[in-house]
Amino acid sequence: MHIAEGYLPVSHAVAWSVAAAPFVVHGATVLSRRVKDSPEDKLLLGASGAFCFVLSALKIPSVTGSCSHPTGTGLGAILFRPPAMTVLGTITLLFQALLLAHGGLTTLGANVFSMAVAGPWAGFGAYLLVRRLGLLPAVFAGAFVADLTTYCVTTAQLALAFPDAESGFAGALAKFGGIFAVTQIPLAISEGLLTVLVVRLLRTSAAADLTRLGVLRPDRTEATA
Amino acid sequence: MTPILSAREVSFAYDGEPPVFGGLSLEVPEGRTLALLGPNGVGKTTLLRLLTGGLRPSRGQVLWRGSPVSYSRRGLTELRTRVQLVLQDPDDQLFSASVVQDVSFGPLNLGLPADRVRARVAEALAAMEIADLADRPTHLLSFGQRKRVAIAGALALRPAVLVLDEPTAGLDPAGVDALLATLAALQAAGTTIVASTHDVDLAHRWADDAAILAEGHLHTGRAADLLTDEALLRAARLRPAWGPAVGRVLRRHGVLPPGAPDPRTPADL
Amino acid sequence: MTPILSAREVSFAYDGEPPVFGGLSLEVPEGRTLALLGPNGVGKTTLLRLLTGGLRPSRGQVLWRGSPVSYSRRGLTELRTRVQLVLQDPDDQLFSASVVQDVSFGPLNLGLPADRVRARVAEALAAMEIADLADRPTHLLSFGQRKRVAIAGALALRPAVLVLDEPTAGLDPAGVDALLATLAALQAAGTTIVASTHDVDLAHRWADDAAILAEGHLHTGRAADLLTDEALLRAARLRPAWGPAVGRVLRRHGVLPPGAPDPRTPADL
Amino acid sequence: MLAIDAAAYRSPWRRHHPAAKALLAGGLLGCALVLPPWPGAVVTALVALAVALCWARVPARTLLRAARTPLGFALTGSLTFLVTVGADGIGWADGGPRRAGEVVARCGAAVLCQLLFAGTTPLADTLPRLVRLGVPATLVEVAALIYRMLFVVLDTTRRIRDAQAGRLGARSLQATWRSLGGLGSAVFVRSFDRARRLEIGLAGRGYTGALTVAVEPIPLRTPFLLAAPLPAALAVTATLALERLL
Repeated sequence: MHIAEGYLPVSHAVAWSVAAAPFVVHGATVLSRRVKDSPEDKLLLGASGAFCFVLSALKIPSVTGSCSHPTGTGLGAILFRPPAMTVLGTITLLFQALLLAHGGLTTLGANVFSMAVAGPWAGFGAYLLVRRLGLLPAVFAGAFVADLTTYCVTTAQLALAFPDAESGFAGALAKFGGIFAVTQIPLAISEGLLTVLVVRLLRTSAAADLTRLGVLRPDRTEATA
Repeated sequence: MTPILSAREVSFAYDGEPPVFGGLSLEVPEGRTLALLGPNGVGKTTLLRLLTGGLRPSRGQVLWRGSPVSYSRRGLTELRTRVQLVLQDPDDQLFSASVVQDVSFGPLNLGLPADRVRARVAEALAAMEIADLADRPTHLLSFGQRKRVAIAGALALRPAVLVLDEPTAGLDPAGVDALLATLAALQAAGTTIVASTHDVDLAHRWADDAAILAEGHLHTGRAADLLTDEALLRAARLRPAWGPAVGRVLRRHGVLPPGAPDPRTPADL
Repeated sequence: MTPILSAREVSFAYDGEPPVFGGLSLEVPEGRTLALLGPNGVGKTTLLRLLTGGLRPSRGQVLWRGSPVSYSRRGLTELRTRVQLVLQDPDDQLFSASVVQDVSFGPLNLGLPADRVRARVAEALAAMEIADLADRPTHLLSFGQRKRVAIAGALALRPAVLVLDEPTAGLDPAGVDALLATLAALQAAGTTIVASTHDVDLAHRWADDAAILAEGHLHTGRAADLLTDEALLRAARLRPAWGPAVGRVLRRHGVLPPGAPDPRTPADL
Repeated sequence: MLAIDAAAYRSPWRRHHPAAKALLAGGLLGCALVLPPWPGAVVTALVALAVALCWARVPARTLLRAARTPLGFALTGSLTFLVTVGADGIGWADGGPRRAGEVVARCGAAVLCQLLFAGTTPLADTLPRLVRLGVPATLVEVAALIYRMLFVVLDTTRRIRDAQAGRLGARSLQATWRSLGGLGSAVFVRSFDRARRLEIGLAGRGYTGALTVAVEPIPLRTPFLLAAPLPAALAVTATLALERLL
């Protein structure tokens, strides 16, 4: 759910950019250090970013029968960790704004905050919490929570910008929440399912990569589970 | 006789681009092999995708045994159980972890019960002579093996027409020979085969019929006639085959008797 | 004369795998063209990567004008300004969306100043006859055009030896002809060229020298001799070329005089 | 493959400096955001549309198709302005339609300005220049690499999807899910494989960690630079004049 160019008032656009900036700077610092240590990681990051962009361009069937796009932030956070995902997500959002007109340049900060900061961190947290129960439940939790968090944060961003005339922020939250919930909650479930399917296959076809990324434990007992 | 598959005056343009071609007609006779030739970028792959229902012509029709193909979900399912396309790069067709899983993709989508899916997979692997690869992970196979698995994935739907885009690209001579032998066996078992290539020697060696796509026109005819037409081949930016050229010289000098066939490989000399 | 580039008894094994080959020796004479032939999977690409410093032999040596190559950072930089490898798939070498930016990568790594980088880029694009593509984005180029850009990226380092892995794979006959003409012009300008292929006809048409890699052995010699040795070709699972076979038949029947060269393409007949 | 991207490379404005185009489109974007929505946003939208279609010759079809998604979002989101939630339940909001109209107009105008820039300025020209604006080189290099690999991966994705459809991968809901799982994992594997092969390809060209490239100079042409603020000035003037009239 990308907030379109020009949809937010200028003050809100600026405020969300300021809020997102420290996370992006932190992510960029982490990445720069990693790339300095191992130059080949730069190429893997390029591939990861391209993968994230393409993932978010896939059409997935939603439980309601309509089609929509996954955010890809949950899987990205699980595979590449939230700081890296913040940077890759920011670049992806910039490209989506310029290549697809999904989201805008002045609303980039707001979209980065919901999709490249809040979503990945919440999703990764959920993933870590459930990890004890097994890889696939954790992957579902991570993708589901990341998608849902993104949706909740965007709703809050819109409600802050356009409070209800009578009931203010709370009323607006209910209105925006209601109108987008129709598509977003089924989508979060769909994204969770899709991510499980993808990781299940990756466990056999890319076990070495998953181990290197820290998703599978080195002993590989899970690779055959 | 009604051709098993045909295109009538088909045109196609990708979104926002100039048309790839306009008004091409092609007939694929049943039980034979047809080579589609042309230089790169002329629209061979686009034409194959139109014939197999992957793209819908902007004008004109694709026909199955004389009846226009329906682009409804049901119509496409019907077409795809009869006509299967094998892409040039096998990696574009292999997306499961193991060979068996991959080949079972089509039959599973048909909704067949597990035992019939298993039977179909075994049959397809046997036809491609790769039964021994069944349990191997796809990413550890050689290029030639992956190519065979990709074709097996198409055969598992038991198509009457198998359409292959540049089937010999990337194969070495021994790989090409082995694949042609397998395709010949499929044809002997009744499958109609269409393949694109820009290798006139290969087409001359293997195809019954030929279609040459050049500058937006499609020239069709028997391979023996079409592939010896040097002016046409030159116009299509293709290199004439050795076989007919050598045959002509040898006949001119009385080395070959007038009615003898052209050599197909250097080993025939 | 000392060969410009050579391998002496080189062996190589990828991490944790059985050796690809052991103890191969090859000499690349300066200013000539050498074709490296062999079936798929025999280690042609590995050998080319060894020759260009991309891999380090587990035993044996690679030599530049008779002196062993040093695998220090400096030694490798030196080797790479002299020997450049062009991979089969151009997408494995093109990392930038802009043609000019991509070609400038090599010269910039040499630490050249901006104006000399620009001159190198212009020179490389001109040599590949793609000056008109300078402004086009990589992703909107055809396969053949991307291939030329990848070669230009190597040429921008002004290598004395250009090594190409399957340079004609995926090109149509007109594309092959154009690329061979460009390579011939490079050779005329003094560049030594090494290319791998499994097309004996192509090698016969184009190479001065040949090396055939089969079953872990490397057979080297003049192309005219090696590529007419049918027993060797068969052992290497390669298909004999038409040219020598036709030449032999024609000479036997007195159509060609005894000393005349074999035809190289059907058009020569 | 991506219509806006392709249009940008074919644009007659390709040879103008990205900064000049950013000034032009950015000025208009400022008008869209800051001027009073009525008549400011409407005037800005008309000016941006006229500049895009008549001067920059962005294909109308590309422009309209690209604008559909953001406008769909704006319309859906603005439906909420029509109602109000109070203590006594849901009711029609006073001035709701006007507020919705204002936000949709502002958003529409802004989207057109964004498309004016995106449809005339290729990312390959923009990205390397971000370094001069203080964006760390590593970040710019990763972004440029993603931009290049994006098209390779998108192409792969399209072909895999077609291959799946050909084998009835979209025949039922179950088949669709099976296809998507396979597609997602195959795209991951292919992307990483591509990165490793690119590493081999670049090593031979001297890659040691930096993807430094020479950026072709694009001259800042004075006439265009002088003309760049004009559309925004026109939008401001016209808005002020209209406001006085209305």
